[in-house]
Amino acid sequence: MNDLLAAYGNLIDMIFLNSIIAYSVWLTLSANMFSMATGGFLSLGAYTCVYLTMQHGLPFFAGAAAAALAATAVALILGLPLLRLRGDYFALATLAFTEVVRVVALNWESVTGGALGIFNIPKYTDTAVLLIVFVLAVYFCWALEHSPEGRARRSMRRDETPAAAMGVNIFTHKLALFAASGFLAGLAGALAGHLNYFIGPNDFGLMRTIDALAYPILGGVNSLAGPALGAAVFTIFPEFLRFSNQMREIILGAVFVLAVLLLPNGLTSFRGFRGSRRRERRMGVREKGGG
Amino acid sequence: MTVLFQQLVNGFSLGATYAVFAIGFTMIFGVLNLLNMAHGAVFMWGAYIGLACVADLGLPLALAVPAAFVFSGLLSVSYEIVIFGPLRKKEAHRWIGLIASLAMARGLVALAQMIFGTHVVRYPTVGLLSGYMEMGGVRVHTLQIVIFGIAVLLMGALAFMLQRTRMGRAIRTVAFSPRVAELAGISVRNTAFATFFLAGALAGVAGVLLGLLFNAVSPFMGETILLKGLTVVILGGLGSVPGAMLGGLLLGVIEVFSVGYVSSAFRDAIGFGLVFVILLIKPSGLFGQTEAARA
Amino acid sequence: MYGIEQKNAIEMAIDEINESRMLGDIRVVGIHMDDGADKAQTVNIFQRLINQDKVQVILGASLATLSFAADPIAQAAGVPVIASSNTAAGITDIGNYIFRTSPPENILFPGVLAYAERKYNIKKAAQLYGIDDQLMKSAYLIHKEALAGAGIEVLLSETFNRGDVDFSAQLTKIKAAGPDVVVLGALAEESANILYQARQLGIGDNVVFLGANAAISTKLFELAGPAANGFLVGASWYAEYPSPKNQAFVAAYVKRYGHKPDVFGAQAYDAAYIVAEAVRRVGRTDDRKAIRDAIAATRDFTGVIGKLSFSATREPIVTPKVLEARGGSFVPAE
Amino acid sequence: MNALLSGEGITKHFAGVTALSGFSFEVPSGAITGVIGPNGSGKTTLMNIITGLYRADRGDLFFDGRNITGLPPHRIAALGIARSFQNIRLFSDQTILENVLLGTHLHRQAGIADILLRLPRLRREERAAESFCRELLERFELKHLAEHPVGRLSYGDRRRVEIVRALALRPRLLLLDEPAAGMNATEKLRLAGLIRRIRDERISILLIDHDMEMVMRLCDSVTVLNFGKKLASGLPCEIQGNPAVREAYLGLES
Repeated sequence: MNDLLAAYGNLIDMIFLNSIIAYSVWLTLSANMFSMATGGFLSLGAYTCVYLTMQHGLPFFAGAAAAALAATAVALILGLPLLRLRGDYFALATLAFTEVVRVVALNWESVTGGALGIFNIPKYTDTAVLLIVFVLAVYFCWALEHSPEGRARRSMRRDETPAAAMGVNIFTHKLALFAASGFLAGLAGALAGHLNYFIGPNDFGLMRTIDALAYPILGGVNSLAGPALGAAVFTIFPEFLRFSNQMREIILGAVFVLAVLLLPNGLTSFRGFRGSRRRERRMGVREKGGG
Repeated sequence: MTVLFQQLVNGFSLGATYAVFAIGFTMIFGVLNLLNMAHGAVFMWGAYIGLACVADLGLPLALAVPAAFVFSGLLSVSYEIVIFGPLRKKEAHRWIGLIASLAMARGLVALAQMIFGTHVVRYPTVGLLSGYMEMGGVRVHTLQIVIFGIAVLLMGALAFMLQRTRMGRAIRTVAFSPRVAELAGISVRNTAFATFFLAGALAGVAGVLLGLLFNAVSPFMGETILLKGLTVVILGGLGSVPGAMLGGLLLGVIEVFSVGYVSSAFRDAIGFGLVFVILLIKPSGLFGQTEAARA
Repeated sequence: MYGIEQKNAIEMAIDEINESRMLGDIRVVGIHMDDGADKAQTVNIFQRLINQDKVQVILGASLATLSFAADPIAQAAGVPVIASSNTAAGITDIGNYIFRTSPPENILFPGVLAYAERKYNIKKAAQLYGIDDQLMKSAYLIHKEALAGAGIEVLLSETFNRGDVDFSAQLTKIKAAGPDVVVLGALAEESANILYQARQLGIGDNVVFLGANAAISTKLFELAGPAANGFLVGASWYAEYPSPKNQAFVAAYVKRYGHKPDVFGAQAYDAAYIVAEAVRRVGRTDDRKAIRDAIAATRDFTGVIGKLSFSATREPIVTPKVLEARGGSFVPAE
Repeated sequence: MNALLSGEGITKHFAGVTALSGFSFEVPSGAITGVIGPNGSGKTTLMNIITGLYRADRGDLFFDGRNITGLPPHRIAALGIARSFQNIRLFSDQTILENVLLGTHLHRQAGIADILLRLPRLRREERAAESFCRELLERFELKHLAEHPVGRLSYGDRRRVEIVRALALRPRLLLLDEPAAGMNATEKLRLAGLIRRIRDERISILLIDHDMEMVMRLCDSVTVLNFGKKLASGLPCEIQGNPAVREAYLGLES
């Protein structure tokens, strides 16, 4: 049993880490923002935390908090101008942000070590820490979802105009969610930085961002379980296809395309979209009714 | 001065391939409102098919280019059949198409690795094209001129087709509004096929051109150019064909000049930084139409 | 990318070792896992190999970035690791269970530079390297230090990114600066294209190009053609290295796989034999510590790359060779 | 009578087309005011300018004596101006109760701390909002449908749900954009009764429609829009007698 745990320990860690990232992405997707800034926030979080712990001797939790706050601040600054942009332009502008962060990381050698990366990073992130952050992230999203905020967000995802006419401040709302997404991604970055002894600028590029977007989309944006389910499937699946690099990519690509074609609302919609909605509604009503 | 002119030549020949690639990318967006992230994979397959014609079948280049054109066009149409068409029918959110096309691209890259190998390969040298002229220390290769010519020719043909032919009118009507098009008796489905075919065919030829020009064909070439294509369409305005042509040339020159006169280490940051600044100043791209015109 | 040749060479070595019954009744079983050049997946693999498959030795990983993430796991578990394609500085500093048969750039490059200085009159240099590639960035820093040590002025340092195929802007700038020597921190494919485009832009034969160890591949000649002539690199090995052992290796490899091995394949082949030799000396397979000590004690092992010993810091001690690209292959530069 | 909402010289162009040109109007307090005009006369543009979706090129809007020109939609809503949409815009994947609950959004006090720590205030507010909305639904005979998804409702019921949602905002002024569009005679009659009841609850109403009959039956005063300009305004009977209106508008009808 112990051996099994040791053999798959990193896999379990990665499932939790990717799930946290998936909830960060979900916060933006669920408000109709296709943000590709995730890679940039992860990178920012990882470098901030590793820099503070290794070069300034800060304890891990302080470094992680600083990383999360730094990413939040950047999200706020970035969101102010970018959230005015229409859907695809917003997506591409956030992608540009992620790429600029990567280039900066490649050149800012005193902090990031450039392409050489940073090695011999102390391993502070263990399964327990990841589990705690994962649970907190899920709770955060759950609490938001089951509150007036969640109702406002679901409404504006559906149609922004009537939501605004009912008094929902769309811009502030999106900015707050974008900042919250930055916070979670920054925190996840800090955890990733201290997970595998080494980080480099290419760890958090376009590919990482796209995978992160795929988790909640594969799992289902309409459900709170979607992001975690998508992240878990996406993380475990390649382990079964260890035999060949290229076949793995082909099978992964084909399975993903098939999955979204059959279940465009994500894996969590498997039992039929209507059924899950009824269940959610029942949950919501009980929640409100039970004092 | 010599260096400046040499850099301009470098920039234009690089930019021409960007432009041919980006035109299809922006067309699919303009007509069908889709971001097709598998456009880079078509580009890469086009380059390999062209190469296979030349190297394995021994065909002349003049036949390899049309072969790549047709093959890539059909491959691109397969995206519509496999991904975008069914998703449109299911009224799925457009992100799903975006992510699904990325998955498709990854699969196609892996398939190319299996078939063609992971290493970089090259087109055989064509004697006729390997010459160059030198004017005041600036070298312009025959190949660069030919490629620039092909690029301009393709762009001109596309512009003519869009403006003057029935199919072009159909494409422009669907771009204006799919509902209006259906009322006018235009099949959105067939127009989507035509758009994907043209877009893919141009990307495939761009792949051959880039492979010829820079002596390198690899399974990963599509990923690099996709990022460039995204930059180009923002420079030119999403959905604008003339914008993509100008934007492509512009990006080529910007890249070369940022290497030449700023720093090669920040070349990509300058490209993306520019995207950023442009979007902040003009939220629909440098040459983009206003929103009312697109809606 | 470079993993396949290593996998081939290792499998060939294992079959030979088992057939020759070099280890008596002990049979070597190889488990190959593809790391997909992905950090998290490599860590997964290391954990599984160590805890589930309970391997005695790990050969790999394919890229230095992966080793930095995964090797600490093996170090903590006390499983010896021998890398055969990591040339970045600092790999063996991870711990006393980490070895490599691939000589790092700082052992190879000074020899190349010294040769170039002897043969040509070089005073001014330009550097061109892949800024987002750990291996190439590492090579760049070593080249820079060596150039400074030799008192050669570096006029300019230019960079490119992974996936770039157009180097003309950088080369135009370099041409205008007029260096005597251009030092490349680039993989084989990139080096080939740089050489090709440099000649296209009219950078003449009077400018010498020096490259990194990772540029050694038959690909260089396929892509660059005659433009590769005169290109100088440092290596532990080249296919035509005339030792009988190497000639036998290359012949067997060509027979089995249909093409010549690359330098990483050669280094991987030797790594496999070093492990076998260590196990033979220990005489049992259930003691990783003893195997580690036996590997560390390797002195004057005769492999296909020549004589190899491990230093106190577990780096390979080999005779560096300066190679020159000439007529479609690398030949000793003299 | 004091004007609750008034506009002065409102002008709006769209890519060369003039939708509104120097339009002025007044909505008195406590009454039903109608704006009529043929399709394309600028009615919906006016509605969107009042609610902050569009910004007028020229002109000013005053609400309760305060200049509200150019405020964003949520600020307009916060002032007590609620609206319905011409092409009903309910959230079709939610239940009727959930739709109406969104109307209480502005009256929430619970902050992020209440939400994240699930403090009692959050539940108290949620309970209060829910009973308020259920009451509202009961008053408009929709209570039995509270848990139904919007998707299953009849057209007339959807209209009513949208109006109830707007009322949940507790507005002082309710803007109705062609509420009778697509309704049959019975539904129209029922709607007219509903609108009167709302007025009786001291909520002022601005009704925009091209349906002459509906407007004439309900409104206390009427303004006629034609090609973005005011053609006439006055009591319904005055408008009906106005020759210019008859020519421009009624002439088209007959």
